[in-house]
Amino acid sequence: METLYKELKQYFDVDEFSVQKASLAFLRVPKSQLVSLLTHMKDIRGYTHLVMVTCVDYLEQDSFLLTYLLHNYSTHCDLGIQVSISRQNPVMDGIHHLWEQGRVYQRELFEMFGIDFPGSPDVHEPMILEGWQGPPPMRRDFDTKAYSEATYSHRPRDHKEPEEYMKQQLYPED
Amino acid sequence: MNLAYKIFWAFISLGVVTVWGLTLNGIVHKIFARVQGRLGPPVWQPFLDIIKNNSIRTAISHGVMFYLGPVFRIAGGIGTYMFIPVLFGSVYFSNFSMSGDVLLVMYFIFFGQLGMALGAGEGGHPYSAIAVSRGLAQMTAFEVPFALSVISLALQYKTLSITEIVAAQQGSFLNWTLFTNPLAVIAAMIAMLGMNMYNPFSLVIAPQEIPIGPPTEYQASFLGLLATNRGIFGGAKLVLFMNLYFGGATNLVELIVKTFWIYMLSVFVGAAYPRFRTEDSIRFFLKYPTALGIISVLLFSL
Amino acid sequence: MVNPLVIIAMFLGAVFLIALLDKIGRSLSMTLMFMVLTASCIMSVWQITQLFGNSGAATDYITAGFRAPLSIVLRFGFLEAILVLILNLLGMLGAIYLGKEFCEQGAKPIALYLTAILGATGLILTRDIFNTFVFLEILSIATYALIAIKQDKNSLAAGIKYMLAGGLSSSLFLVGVVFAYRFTGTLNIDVWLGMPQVPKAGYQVAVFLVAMGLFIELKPFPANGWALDLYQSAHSGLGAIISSVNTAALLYVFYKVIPLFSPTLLAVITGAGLASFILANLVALRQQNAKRLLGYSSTSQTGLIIFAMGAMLQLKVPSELSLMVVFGLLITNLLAKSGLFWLSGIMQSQGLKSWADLRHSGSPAVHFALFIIALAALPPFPAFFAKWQLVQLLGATKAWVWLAGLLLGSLLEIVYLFRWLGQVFSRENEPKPLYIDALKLVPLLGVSVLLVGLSLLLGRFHPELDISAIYPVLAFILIGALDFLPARLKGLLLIGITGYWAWFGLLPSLPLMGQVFVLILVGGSIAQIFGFMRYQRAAEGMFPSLALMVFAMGNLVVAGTKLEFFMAWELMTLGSYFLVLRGKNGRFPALSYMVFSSLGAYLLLAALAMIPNTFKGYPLLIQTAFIPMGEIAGLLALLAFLIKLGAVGLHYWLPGAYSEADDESSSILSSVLSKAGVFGLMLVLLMFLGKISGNSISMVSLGWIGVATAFFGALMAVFQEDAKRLLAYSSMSQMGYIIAGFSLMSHLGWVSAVYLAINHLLFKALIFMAMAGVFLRTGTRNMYEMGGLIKKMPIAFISVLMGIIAVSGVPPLSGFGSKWFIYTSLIEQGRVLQAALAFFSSAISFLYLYKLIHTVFLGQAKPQLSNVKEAPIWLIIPQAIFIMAIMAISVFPNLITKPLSLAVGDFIAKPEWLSWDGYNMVLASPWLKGNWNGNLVMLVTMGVFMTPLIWLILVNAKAQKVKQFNIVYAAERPYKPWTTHVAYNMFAHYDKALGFLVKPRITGFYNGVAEWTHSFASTLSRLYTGNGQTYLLHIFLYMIFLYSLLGVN
Amino acid sequence: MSDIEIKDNPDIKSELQTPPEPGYSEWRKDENTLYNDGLPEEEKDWFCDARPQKARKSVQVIENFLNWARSQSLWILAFGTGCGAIELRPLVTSRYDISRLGMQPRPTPRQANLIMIGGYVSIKTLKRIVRSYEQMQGPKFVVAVCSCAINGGMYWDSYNTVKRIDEYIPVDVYVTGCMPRPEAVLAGFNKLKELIKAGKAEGQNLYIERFDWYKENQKKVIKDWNMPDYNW
Repeated sequence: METLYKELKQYFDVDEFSVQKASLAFLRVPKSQLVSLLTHMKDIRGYTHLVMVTCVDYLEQDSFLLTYLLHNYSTHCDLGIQVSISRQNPVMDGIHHLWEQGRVYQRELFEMFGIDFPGSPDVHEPMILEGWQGPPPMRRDFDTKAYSEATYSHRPRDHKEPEEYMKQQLYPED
Repeated sequence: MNLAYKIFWAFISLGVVTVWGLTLNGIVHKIFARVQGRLGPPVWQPFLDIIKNNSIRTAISHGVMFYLGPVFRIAGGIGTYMFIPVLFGSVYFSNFSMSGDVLLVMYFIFFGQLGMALGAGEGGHPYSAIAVSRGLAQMTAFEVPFALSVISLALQYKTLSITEIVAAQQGSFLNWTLFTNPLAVIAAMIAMLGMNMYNPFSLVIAPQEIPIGPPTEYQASFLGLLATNRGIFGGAKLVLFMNLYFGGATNLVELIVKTFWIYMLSVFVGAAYPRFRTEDSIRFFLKYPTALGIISVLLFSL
Repeated sequence: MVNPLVIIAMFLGAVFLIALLDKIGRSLSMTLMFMVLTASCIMSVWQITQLFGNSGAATDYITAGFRAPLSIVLRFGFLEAILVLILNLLGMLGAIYLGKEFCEQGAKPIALYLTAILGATGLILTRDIFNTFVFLEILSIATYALIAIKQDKNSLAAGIKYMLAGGLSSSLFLVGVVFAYRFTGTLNIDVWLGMPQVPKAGYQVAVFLVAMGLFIELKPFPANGWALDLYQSAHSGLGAIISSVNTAALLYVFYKVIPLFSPTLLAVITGAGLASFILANLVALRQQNAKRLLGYSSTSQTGLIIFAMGAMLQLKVPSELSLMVVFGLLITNLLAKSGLFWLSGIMQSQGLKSWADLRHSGSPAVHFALFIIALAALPPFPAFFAKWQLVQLLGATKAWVWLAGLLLGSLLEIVYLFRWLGQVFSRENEPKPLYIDALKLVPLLGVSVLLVGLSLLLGRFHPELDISAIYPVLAFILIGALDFLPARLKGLLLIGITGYWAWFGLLPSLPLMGQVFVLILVGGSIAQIFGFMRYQRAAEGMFPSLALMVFAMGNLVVAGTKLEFFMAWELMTLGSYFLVLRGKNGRFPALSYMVFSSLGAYLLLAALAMIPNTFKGYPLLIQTAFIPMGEIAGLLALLAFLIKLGAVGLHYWLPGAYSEADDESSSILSSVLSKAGVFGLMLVLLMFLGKISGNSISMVSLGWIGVATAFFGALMAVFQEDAKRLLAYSSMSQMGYIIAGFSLMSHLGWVSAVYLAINHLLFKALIFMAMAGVFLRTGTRNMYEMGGLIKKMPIAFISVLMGIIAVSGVPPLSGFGSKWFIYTSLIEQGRVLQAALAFFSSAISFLYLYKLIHTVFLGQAKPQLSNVKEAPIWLIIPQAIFIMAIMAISVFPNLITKPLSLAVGDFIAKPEWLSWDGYNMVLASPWLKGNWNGNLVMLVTMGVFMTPLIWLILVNAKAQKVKQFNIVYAAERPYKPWTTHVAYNMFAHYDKALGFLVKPRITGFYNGVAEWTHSFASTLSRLYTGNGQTYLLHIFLYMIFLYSLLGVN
Repeated sequence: MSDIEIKDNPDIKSELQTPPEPGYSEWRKDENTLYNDGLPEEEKDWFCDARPQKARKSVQVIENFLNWARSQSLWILAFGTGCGAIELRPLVTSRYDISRLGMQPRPTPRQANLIMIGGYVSIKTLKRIVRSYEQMQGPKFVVAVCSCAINGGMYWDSYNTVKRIDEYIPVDVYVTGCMPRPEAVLAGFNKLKELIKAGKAEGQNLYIERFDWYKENQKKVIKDWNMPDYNW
């Protein structure tokens, strides 16, 4: 993985390389180089499997960190390629032309985080949240508790304390 | 015997076969349960189910044909039964078997299936149509060995009349077709596995993929009729097989014993085997049982 | 009595006069031309009447006052007079056609034209061989010169080629004449004929040269390249004259000299004629240019006539008979061919496709059809009778090879002629408006009237035909003349006359079996004619064809003589062909239908040629017992009818023809027309009754063919998506059971076959009529595009439901009777495996029937069909009739089983063991016992149906009516109706299991045959390079080839 | 088994806060017809627009008998929404064997009498539950399993999970636990049987009675209502 990083370094502006274990490493790449790096990894380095695309909301740094996890079947290595994009303008290039299944992740990311992937098929269609009208729910600035309380009615608590009640039910003679 | 008596006794005999057929269904479920190490439902569970289904307060109908589908189905069942003499030598339990021979019975079996298929079709549910297409396809295949076996019987006894076929088997149990024409019986019994739609030929009703098959949309009293028909039609088929291959019956006890054991064959096979795909079951029926049937026909035609 | 010299002199005088008169005025010279032609016509007519009055009158005229060998003798006998009359009539019509050109170009072409006619007339009149040469030259030179009428490069080049070839053949002729004179010392043909054969080889060569000179002029294949170019590029008016007048004159000359030929030469020439007939027809298959096609057709027809002449001379057929044959062929060819050439002049372009422009042109289209049918030697035209006679003669003399060649060539001819006809009349090609000069229609009308008139006369006075034989044609003409009327009126009229004729004309004269078939063929048609009345407007072309077909089918049953039967058969084919052609995509199906039907017809023709003649006035049904039929003849006839029935292997045409016709036509074709095949099959088997038993190898094989047809038909129907194709294959399957039933040759088997036939008529017509309404309302035939129509078209649904219950054989409807009959009869005769296969097929029929009713009427309704409504009343009337009929024979099966048993009993005695006990039909054969009580079954079924229904209504009266999408869909909602409707490829699993059985092998085979034939034809057509020298080389090589065949040393 | 807590219908009824609104809402055409506003215009033809009506009971004696029969032949539509669905599988095995109670799983709502909701109910699932419930023929019963179905359970603050099903469909029996043992579910079924035999399990009629209220609640959370107002 180290050697891979060094070789990649010659062509791409990759940094923040971290090795988790012998077969898993992460590195970071600027937004503009992501697609070319992924293409490179897929076509030349043998990382042919897109395992997943995830997103972490770094509200404090005002950025989303996208992670593209790739797998190499010949060496059984995983490489996570991370890219940080701005929260203010969350637009990213799609990778559905490289991996067909990429569009599903992209739809999910759009629905949950509001990250747009222009050109990705059906990216604006609702996927999991049918008829969702609120803000993207996975963003950290979305308060689910408040939303839930405002939207769904709460069952009033039964005034019996469970512990006491069960004791009464089970061992009434005590 | 005048017509009124005839009808009266036909109703009695219908009652007998309904009760017995449904009880058999109950027994079968019990047996399946025991094979799987369960206690199983009570034997009278089919009756309860029928009462329950008829007591449903609401019902939906997709149209006239949908409404008539179960009626066709049960009319097919009752009609099939009506054209079979039930007890040999009994004037009371001969139903309307004088209206035709075994060919009539074989074709009247289709009456209910066709009507049901049409009713299910009007339901508009794709699963119904898929199941019907599977069922019909499988039916074409298992009818071949069955037809061959009936033809072999016709050659053997020189008659198509069920009463006469039964008559020819009287005397000793060695006169049963089972012993005089074993190949035809084997072919027909394999065909019966397909008719009863237990495993391995249960793709028609495949409860997981295409829920319940053709009656997917049927509920309430429609389903009640269909469930009743399971008893009648199943009973009718068993009586037919008993008459053709196992020497018929001269009293109700014999009838009950024989039909029970005939039924057990498909039950045991059904409990033990996994399921064929449609094309596989077609190929299966057109291979071994058909070959057996052809051999038996050739043996008797030479 | 007219002295023929007068005619010649008149022509000559006119020719010179015209040069002068033309200076005065064009119209004057034109008038003179017509006057001359008219005068010669009148003279011929005069001569004919004179000869009628005085048959022994001398007909030879000596020109210079000397006796025969010394002077030229002209003969103006009966034959000559007729020919002269026809030639001059054609000449006149041709002149009318060329009128415009004559007007523009003046005296020269007029004079030349008259000269050509003069040459032709002279050729006919003269009995002197040298004089023949003179007239030949007159004719040829006038023709060369006339070619210049159309002044374009191709035309002139073709003229040169013509001149070269003509010169060559003339010189051959002349050399031959010279030699012959050297050996015989005379030039008079009659004297030659009177002389004993001159044994010298030199004489043989001389005769050969004379023969070759004439033969080459007649453009035999392959020495006809020059003529083809000429036909293709010359003015059509001229082409017409060359192909008719010239050919006729030359043929007559040939006829005159043919008795001179030695037997070998005769054989060679006959063979060459036949080869020319076959090969020219073969090459014509590839032609796309109409005029060139006509050229080939000319070559082939000439070849045929030469073949007929030679063959009959060889077979020592009495000269009157052979004259009749040759004359029939010749006259048809003359009229039709010249008509077609004239038509080709009307067309803007000669591509066969562009002839579609004719379709809406009114009368020219009718003329065109007439000419094509006449050329194809179909009834009622003279060529049909001629060919019939020829085949009878060949058959009687056992000239099998020639017979086979003749039929092969005729079949090839059918292919291209009807392909052409199809191009014109099918609705596939869009016609462009056509400008037609009214004057040019006159000659067309003339030849058409002549053709039809002659045909009717022939048909009326033919010794082997009853007057009723031409009823179909008369009906065709009657309805055709009224074709402008609205469809309803015509339908009523047709029903009226057909019904009247059937009731008063057909039924009384027939035995019971015949009446049954009249009921099927005519009665079934009448019931369905109501369906045809749905058209708002005239529905041009439909009713005449229908009338033709229905009347021909009726005639089929009453036919007494072989010829009557065959004529009815051909007329029926023709009528049905037009019905198929009328369909939207009917072109190819109609062609394949016609080709296969013709193949069948020719096999039948050959078979009929092998049996002795039958008696007029008694239906064949009665006569069959006395007709000795050989095995080969039987086999051929059987094949013919199996083709009509669409037996497996011969069913290539069937799905297309039954499905591509208009919907009502499809109904009548598949439900009624197929029964004509059944009738034929029965007739053939009747002739073998008592000679071949049911368990002979042949009949068992026939039985296997039957059940195989049933099986494959059913299996193929399962995989169809087009409802009409499905029904077509279903028909095929049902025909299979009928074949199997007949093959049993037993009482029960035949009863079952006829029962099946009646039942098939009822339910197939019922389903087809109901589906016709569906197609009409939905505008599609693909079943997967429909769905849920039960709510929109309940009547159609009920009809189809009744129909499919009847097809599938589910009790209590009459279909079960047919199944019961077929199985019992098969098992009773020990055909057990056949019974099993039949059972399998009948089980398979459930698959396609369910597909039909489910995908169309059940399942999900499509939004695009939301405004579909019930079919028009006209389509419902037949349905009602058929439903009532089905119900009647289902409730009271004795209505049909007893009469059928009686009818069959006329031929095969009813066995003791078949009896009726009330409604119970009891079978107590020593081999099989069984019974069927249709009435009781119906009652019981009603009972067991009503009881649960009443219960259901009691418990569940208020079921909520829901709509199509209120279905349980695994907690989802269905997306769209068309994604929820199970229809397309419904039996995919069946395809996986048994689909390998129905790969299109048969279709592939026939397509292969067609392709092979066509590529062979195009290889052959490379002979024609367009180069005059090559053509001359061809002529030489051809001549040398024939000479070497001759074996003269 | 009676020692495990069971909540039955009357208790819950007492907790219903808002009574049904009187009068017609805008989506309801009249007493017998519904507007089906959620459907596009061209699809309205494809769905039935009848308003469900209250089902009538028979004579009491017969009704008692029929209720007994119904209780003896409960066919289950197992709606496996969450982890609780796992609990149905052991029920049909030899250890618990509900078939001896006359119960059997049924794959189509049309033929089932009892819908078993096995866990948390997200909005997306709620839509399917409502549809399946309405497709069942009455009398029909609802058993909700797991605390998630009762009060949201661990999804109490989820943005997409309803916390009380009884606002959307009438529940006859709740079985608490996370997840409840099969014994508990069996006890729930037994309780349901008692209720049926006592004639108290009239959830179907309750649903019809308060149809407007239930519909309002459903439509409040299900935003893309692309189905008819009542799924017949």
